[in-house]
Amino acid sequence: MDVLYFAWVRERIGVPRETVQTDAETVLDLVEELRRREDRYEAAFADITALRVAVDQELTEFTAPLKDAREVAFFPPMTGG
Amino acid sequence: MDVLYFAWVRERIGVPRETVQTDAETVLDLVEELRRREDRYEAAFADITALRVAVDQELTEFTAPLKDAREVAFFPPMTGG
Amino acid sequence: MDVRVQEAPFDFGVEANAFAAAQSGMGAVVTFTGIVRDLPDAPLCHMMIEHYPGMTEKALHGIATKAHDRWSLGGSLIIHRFGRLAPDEMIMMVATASRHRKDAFEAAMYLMDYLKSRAPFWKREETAQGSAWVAARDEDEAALIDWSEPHA
Amino acid sequence: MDVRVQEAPFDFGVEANAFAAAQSGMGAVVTFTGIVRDLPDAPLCHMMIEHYPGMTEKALHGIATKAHDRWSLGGSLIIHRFGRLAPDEMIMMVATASRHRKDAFEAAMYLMDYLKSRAPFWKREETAQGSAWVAARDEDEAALIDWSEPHA
Repeated sequence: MDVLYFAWVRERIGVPRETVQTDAETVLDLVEELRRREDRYEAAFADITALRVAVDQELTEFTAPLKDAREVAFFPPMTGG
Repeated sequence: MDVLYFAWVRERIGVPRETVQTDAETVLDLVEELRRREDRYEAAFADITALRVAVDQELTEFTAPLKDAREVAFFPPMTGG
Repeated sequence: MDVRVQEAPFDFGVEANAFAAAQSGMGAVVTFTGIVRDLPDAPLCHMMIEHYPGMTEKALHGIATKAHDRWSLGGSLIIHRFGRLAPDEMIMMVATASRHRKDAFEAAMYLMDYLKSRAPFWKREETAQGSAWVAARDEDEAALIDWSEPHA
Repeated sequence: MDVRVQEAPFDFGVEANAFAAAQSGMGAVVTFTGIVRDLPDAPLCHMMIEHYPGMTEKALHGIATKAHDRWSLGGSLIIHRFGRLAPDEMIMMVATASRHRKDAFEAAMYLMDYLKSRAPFWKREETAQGSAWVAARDEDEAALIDWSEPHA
């Protein structure tokens, strides 16, 4: 699964995109799995209320299932316009 | 006193502007005075709820006094924009 | 606060760019432009716009002043034409600039609502079948009542 | 419905004129443009805008589609830049066209409110003192709740 990071999430994790081998069933499971890996993930995901997530380029909830997902993206609230 | 007419009020009365000698105390008095003059005024002022009035270039009510007024204008509801 | 009442056409894009460029520190610019629409039944030959010289400029300045009192605006522009206009020509435009989009949008809507029913312009549509004065719409008058009531 | 996500600058006035000219039978055109504002404390060197290629275009099309479902629109345009922008440069614009001004205004406000919090753009402001990501504002999120409630 491709995992993408944007804005300060990208800066904390240090890469814009990586491929992750995972059996996580939901977004939240994936977040917990990443947090256990390294401090930089822990720093990025410490407060998930400050984050948004998109699965296959659609905004969704952290409780969303990851079955068949090809691409998950994490980022702060958007500030376009 | 200068009396001005716009849009279909002007068309019914036949002139865009005229000078009127009057002692009318209010706009309504002036309207009644004009209506008694000729049919074309009666045709223009038959239904004053369909009209608007400005005294010295400020929108006002038909009950407004005419003391010291220099210019009175009658016209239909405005359709700018 | 820039108010222009003119017979000549204006270039919407050029005016919009010049207005935006003249702003300093304003992040939001809203424009509205009104265009002569063709008629559903008979093709429109042209539209004639009559106005009340002297009062028109005063009324538009008064409306703009009220908008500046009510919202935090960096600038505002009103251009309104009179005389003969062909279908698809631009009748008028307003522009507002503010630090925030909400103020710019609300002020532009306010300018339009007041301009529509309180500035002395009258439109007449001319077709091959004859000509008719455009009637004021009840909903335009109702829009003004909304602005006089306190908003949520 | 025209959506463009681009690094290159655009000419607001030229786009606004082209949009208005492309309309047929629409009497009302509303535009909004967002401009890079200087900062109150330290002068802004530039603004960097990051986005999510692929999702951005989808999200903007989705927002425009909802606006066309909700209001009677003859056309709509969204242009949004990404990359490095200098103070006073234009970040983005929207335009809407309708027969009536209320629809054009409401649809433009709706596009802006949704674009602001639902399209994947992130702004970073760079000054001589360093750089900082622009924080989302609670009132921008609150604006979306307003649209989901029935209006008077």
